[in-house]
Amino acid sequence: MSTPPTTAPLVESEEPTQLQKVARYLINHPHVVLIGVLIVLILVTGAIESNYLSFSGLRNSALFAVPIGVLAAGQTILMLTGGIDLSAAMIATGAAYVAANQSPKGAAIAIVAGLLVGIIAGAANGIGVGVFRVHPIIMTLAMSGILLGLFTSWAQTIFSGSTRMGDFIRTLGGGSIFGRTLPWAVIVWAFLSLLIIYMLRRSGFGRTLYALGDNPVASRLSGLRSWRVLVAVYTLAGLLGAIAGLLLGGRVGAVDLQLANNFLLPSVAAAVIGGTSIFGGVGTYTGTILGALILGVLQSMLTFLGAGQAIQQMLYGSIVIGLSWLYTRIAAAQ
Amino acid sequence: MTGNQSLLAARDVAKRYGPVVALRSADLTVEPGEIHALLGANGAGKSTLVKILSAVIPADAGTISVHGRQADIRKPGDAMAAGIGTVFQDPALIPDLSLEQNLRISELDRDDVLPWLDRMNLSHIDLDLLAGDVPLAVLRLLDLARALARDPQLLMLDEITAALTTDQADYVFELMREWKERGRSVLFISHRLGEVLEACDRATILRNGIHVAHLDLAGVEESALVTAMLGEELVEKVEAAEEEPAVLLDKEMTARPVVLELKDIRLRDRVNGVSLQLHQGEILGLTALEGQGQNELFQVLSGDRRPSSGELHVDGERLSARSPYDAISRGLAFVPADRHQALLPQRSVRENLAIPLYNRARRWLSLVGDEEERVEQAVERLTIDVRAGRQVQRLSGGNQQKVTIGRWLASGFDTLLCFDPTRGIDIQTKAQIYDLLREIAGTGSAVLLYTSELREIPLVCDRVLIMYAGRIVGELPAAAATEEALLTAAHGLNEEAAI
Amino acid sequence: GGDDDEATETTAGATETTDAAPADETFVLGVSNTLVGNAWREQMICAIKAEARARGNVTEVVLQNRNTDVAGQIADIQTLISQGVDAIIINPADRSALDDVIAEADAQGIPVISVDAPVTAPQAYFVSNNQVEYGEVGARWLFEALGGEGKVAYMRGLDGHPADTDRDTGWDAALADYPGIEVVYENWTGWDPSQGAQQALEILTSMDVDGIWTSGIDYSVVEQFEVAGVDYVPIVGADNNAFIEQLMTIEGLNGAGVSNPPSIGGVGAAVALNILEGQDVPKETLLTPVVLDTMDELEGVFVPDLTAGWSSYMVIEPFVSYASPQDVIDCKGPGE
Amino acid sequence: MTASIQETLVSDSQAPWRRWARRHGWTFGVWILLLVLIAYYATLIPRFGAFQVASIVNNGTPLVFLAVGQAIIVIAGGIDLGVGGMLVLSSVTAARLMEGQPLLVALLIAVGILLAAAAINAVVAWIINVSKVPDIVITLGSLYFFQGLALAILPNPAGGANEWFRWLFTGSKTGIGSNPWPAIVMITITVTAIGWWLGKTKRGLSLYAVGSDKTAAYLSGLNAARVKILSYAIGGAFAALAGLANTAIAGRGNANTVGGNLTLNSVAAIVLGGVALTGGIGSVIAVIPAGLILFFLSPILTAMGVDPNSAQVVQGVLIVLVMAVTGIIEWRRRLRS
Ligand SMILES: Nc1ncnc2c1ncn2[C@@H]1O[C@H](COP(=O)(O)OP(=O)(O)OP(=O)(O)O)[C@@H](O)[C@H]1O
Ligand SMILES: Nc1ncnc2c1ncn2[C@@H]1O[C@H](COP(=O)(O)OP(=O)(O)OP(=O)(O)O)[C@@H](O)[C@H]1O
Ligand SMILES: [Mg+2]
Ligand SMILES: [Mg+2]
Repeated sequence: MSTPPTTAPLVESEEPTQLQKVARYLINHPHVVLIGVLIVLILVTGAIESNYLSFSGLRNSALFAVPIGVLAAGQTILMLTGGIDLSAAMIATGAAYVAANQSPKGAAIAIVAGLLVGIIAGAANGIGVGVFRVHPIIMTLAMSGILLGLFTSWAQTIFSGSTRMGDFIRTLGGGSIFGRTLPWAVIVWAFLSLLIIYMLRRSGFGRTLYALGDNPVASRLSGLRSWRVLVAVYTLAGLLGAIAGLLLGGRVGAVDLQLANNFLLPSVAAAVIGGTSIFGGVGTYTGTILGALILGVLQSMLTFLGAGQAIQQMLYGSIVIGLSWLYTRIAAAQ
Repeated sequence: MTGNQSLLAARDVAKRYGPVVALRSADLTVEPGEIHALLGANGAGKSTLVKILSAVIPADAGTISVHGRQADIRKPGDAMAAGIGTVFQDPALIPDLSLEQNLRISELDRDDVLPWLDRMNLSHIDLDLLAGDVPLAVLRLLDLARALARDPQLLMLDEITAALTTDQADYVFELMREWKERGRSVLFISHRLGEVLEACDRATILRNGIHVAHLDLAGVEESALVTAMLGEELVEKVEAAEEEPAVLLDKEMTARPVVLELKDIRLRDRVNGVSLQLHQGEILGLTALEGQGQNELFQVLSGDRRPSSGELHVDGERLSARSPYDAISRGLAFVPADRHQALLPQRSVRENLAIPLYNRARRWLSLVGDEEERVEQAVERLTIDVRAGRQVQRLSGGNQQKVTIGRWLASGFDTLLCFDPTRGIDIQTKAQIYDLLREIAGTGSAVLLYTSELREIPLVCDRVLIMYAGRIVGELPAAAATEEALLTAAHGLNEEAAI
Repeated sequence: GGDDDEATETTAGATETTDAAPADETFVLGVSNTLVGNAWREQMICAIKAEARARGNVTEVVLQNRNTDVAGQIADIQTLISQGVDAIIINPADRSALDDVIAEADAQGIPVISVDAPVTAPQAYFVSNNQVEYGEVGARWLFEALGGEGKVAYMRGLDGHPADTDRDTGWDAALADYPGIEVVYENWTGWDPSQGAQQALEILTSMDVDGIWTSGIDYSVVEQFEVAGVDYVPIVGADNNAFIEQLMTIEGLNGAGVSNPPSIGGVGAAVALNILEGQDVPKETLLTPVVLDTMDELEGVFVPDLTAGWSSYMVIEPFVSYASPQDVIDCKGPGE
Repeated sequence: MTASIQETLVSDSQAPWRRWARRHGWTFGVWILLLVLIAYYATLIPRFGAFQVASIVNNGTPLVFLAVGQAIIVIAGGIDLGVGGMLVLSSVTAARLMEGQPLLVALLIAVGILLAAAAINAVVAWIINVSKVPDIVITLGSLYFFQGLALAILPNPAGGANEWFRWLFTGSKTGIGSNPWPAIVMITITVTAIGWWLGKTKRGLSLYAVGSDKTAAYLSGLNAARVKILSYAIGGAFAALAGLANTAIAGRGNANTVGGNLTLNSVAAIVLGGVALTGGIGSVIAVIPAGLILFFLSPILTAMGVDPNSAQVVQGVLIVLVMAVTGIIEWRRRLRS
């Protein structure tokens, strides 16, 4: 039978008004709304500190967004599978610490060593979650503690010595090309973003991530072996965490074991502001990027406000709630 | 009939979900002391209407009056208060609570329901069991008992029999009749027209969210109902699908190579030594009463669970699957009855159909080149309505069911294991699925089809096995598979039929 | 080196030694610290271990070291009491909340030495760098460097932390004497290098400042001049090794490190053991911070190949009995 | 048909001990584990007496209350990252208001704080309901917000607490001593009361119902939104109770407590206590020992001479191991059914 079943629902179609058209457009393109929010925040910040509305001002916000955005990339792909990584910040710190410590041996070794930290810790998370079925929150929470313990003792033993970042990584994290216009860190981030967006949209692995998060039972019955997917994705997230750590450490110039502490919750926030469901199955990295940029601008704004931590935190909290609310409103309207 | 003395009168009820019109303008009138059928194809709007009447979802328009008085029903509580008791299409018991606790949250206790459970031969059920551990059929009956305990004026049953076996269904009909005798009313929804004609007095028929007929069922033919439900033009198609059951002769069939063989499969106390042979191009039926181990048997076949003992051979080679993947990679494709076990509700039809393609890591780096074609072919072959296809959860149950099968058409298989694929599916979709199965068998693949709807067996199968208490107790050629024969065997009565 | 001597005078005449305690007596030291992974605190602990090891009469150093709050520290100190230590060295998470538990320890004959920040408990001994002075001398150096004129950024520590409050007192005292100085930016870094770096980058790109005072978040701030691509302005930091290195090596960077040595922990351990050995020890031992800005001062303290956040300045004479920075760096307690 | 039902009955009732083990085994096990650990600890340290017991129980109290609050919310299908912030908020508020007040006033203040906390968290739940934003996100926001608010209320560590109020939580007017009983009584009364309410009353069960299956709960006439608000209100009150305990111990308020860590501890504690993060399953009674164990691990490890860094590692590994075991058991069980 080629004719569609007559029991299919009848879809009404009356001429929508101009306003409705706009509304419908926004509803179908929630990212446009996020961009709007971003612009508003930039203008508000500009109102607080006029100099901010300059290339270098915006450039800073972009720089701040980089570590958040890269960490949040890890959170995004994990959330798609219904997971989360509470050890991301500690992984970033550890990676940066090792890289800095190994810098005297040359950039290549430093970077490899740093990334290895992420890969190993991530894989361990993946095995815990995928093979031994430990709840992601617990697994990564424990991992965070384990890493802190290991690195504090290693800091006095195998990794004792200077933790100044090598020049190469410092250029990567804080340097720019074209006469201080385009930061390397932003270039790296852009490159990673393309990879991740491709992975989620156009790769089989991306498909398995969404599937696993949306319905694990169905995925299993379709032949997915969840543990493979999970080990892979947590390892990848660990790697991204490490990269974020290197970029951040590169910009800060020297590393201590608190380097990325304050980036954990923002990395989660960036993903959720960007519309990734913490329950898995739905989300895009494009949204997360916007989320990260928004938080980057927010960071600048809070700095200029010179407000004490009290105001900062309350504002931060309100923004997280407000934006995620706005976003789900839109998603619901779809 | 004027609304005033009717028990329930719904007028011009409308409901839309975004672009989808679930109910356009439905009227429904239920008189005191009648059993009223609400009929319609999948997506006609039956469940929606029921949900509106029991205030689970708000209507966009329309009036509802009970005993002629305009009823203001906002939340499920109000409906109960107004004397409307409902058994919904999906069970409403909390899996993690014991049955007793489940009763308590609906402000009932065991004494309220025990008499009714007794009537359904469930009096000895242990109310301390977790609802999650109780078979679906029993849950449906508990739902019914819970509704009855409230002694409602109007009892609404949405596809309650879909999950029940024939004899369980009989308890339900008995209770419906008693309800009627007590001058109360029942609203009965089912896709099994046979039982509808048997049990109901009058019927309201919905098509695309509009009531197309109110009829008195006395002396009405099934065909008349079908025509009313589907509209003229569809009916021929359906009949075309149902004529000449393609039964092949046993000898011819057994001559063919065996593609799937079970040797004395056992699983704890549920499956007690099942052996069978499935031949190339054969559609082997399997039927049984509720809970005779068929679920567990299919879990084993699909690689979801490992048997405690026994061997499984695919194309003559031993298969001991550690996960469904192993079974799939040997060509066994499993279609579960429960869509929630098969679908990715928030993902697109395309992703749902293509997902098995990516269960190998070497396909992870990109998308398989011909994904698009594979998907389109599957959609074509099953005429899946993909208009709400951005999220499968927006598809109709029937269309969702098609997706669960189409997945394997898109990714390829040798042997199809279908578990009750037509549960709660309208007659036209069923016919389509029968067609498909035959077609598949025609191309040399084999099909193992478990079904609880005995009428299906002569229509689709070449051979049928009957399972009882974890064993195969009978085998019949499809031609001989009359409902009576099957039922007696299914009750484990005529051992002589066994071989 | 010679710098150390002038670097450290103590208020109250420190050490009259009277060898009362029997020489062969041995002790167990307890340590309670509530911030893990922080370089300053780690070095403090290492200094405690080094001193305990150097003194030879300590059998074990029991550490309670985890990220926690005041209530947690109260619990940790009780744990140390339960585990029968002879003296307890704490870095207090609160000025007065520990008074009762300290009293309890004292009642059980266990002396408590509060390192780095004061506690109000009368029984406690107090060993610290003078934080008010720290704030003041650094501020004065900066204002002088600017010739008493100009816009400065005031990058504070952790909002509400006692040391931050003390330093602010010192800062205000200095500021009062320089009417020409305008504070164009004041905010807290939470003593978090990456936080400090971000604020610095904003300040350097969007505001014009003539000088920066940082509450110990220094090297990451210096780093941002490079990132922002602006000229260096005078900057005050602490004695973090990375910062000292920057001051020594970076062309055109004018700055000063104000000493705030975590090795104060070693002094704390020394005081604890002096008490246990029956010496007569002053209740309060305050180190006056020194300003390190001349090249030979810097070279005098700089330790090549040291963790960035660690203070260069480790051997605090005359208090500690370990001889070289390496003892602290090794971070080995007795029997490790 | 009858046959199959008979089977379901028989197959399960054959082993009632098994059902008992499945439902209460975990609770039982965690209590045993706690006792074993305490006994072991006693052998490790020079003296083990009232002082040691008191120091474990009293100082463990805040985490226990916090975890119980978290458990209630998780059982009802939510998760509240904000509890840590709520603890800090109520703690500093109490310290600020109670300073120099007589017991009666202090108690009134305490009650006021509990009610306020319940109300505030109810608002959080309301936001979750109307915004349809996942709990974890909204409460991430409330965590930040509460911490900021706490800092605003008490910028510098300050405040105080009535000494008899401190006695209520610590058995001593100075916050430390050798009297564990008040804390024990307080925990026993509050937690068993809430436990009874959860397991026996219709309202209480409705938390399990909604946490277990929202639609089914709705179809059985429960109002999921209201249940969520209820659970958050109670959970918030317990978080505030933890805050009060905190103030009683410290005798002072300090807003620089990191609420995030406390929250994460509370989550670890409930998981150790056998509460399923997916909702609908778990008992608050098991959360008491779980909280104490979590608090108690680091003293044990130091007493064993493990250095704190390694102790942190060991602690993490232990939690993972416990979860791995249960994770696999649970997964097996799901495969069975
Ligand atoms: N959430 C939704 N959003 C948009 N459209 C929907 C949604 N749910 C269902 N539909 C539309 O309604 C049609 C029928 O869906 P429905 O759930 O009614 O199936 P059904 O009537 O129960 O049929 P079946 O008996 O097969 O389950 C689908 O074709 C789909 O397009
Ligand atoms: N939650 C929903 N969102 C959007 N559309 C829906 C939703 N539920 C039902 N629909 C649509 O409303 C129409 C009527 O659905 P309904 O479930 O009432 O059909 P039905 O007659 O009960 O079918 P069935 O016989 O399969 O139960 C269908 O087109 C369906 O797709
Ligand atoms: Mg329906
Ligand atoms: Mg349906």
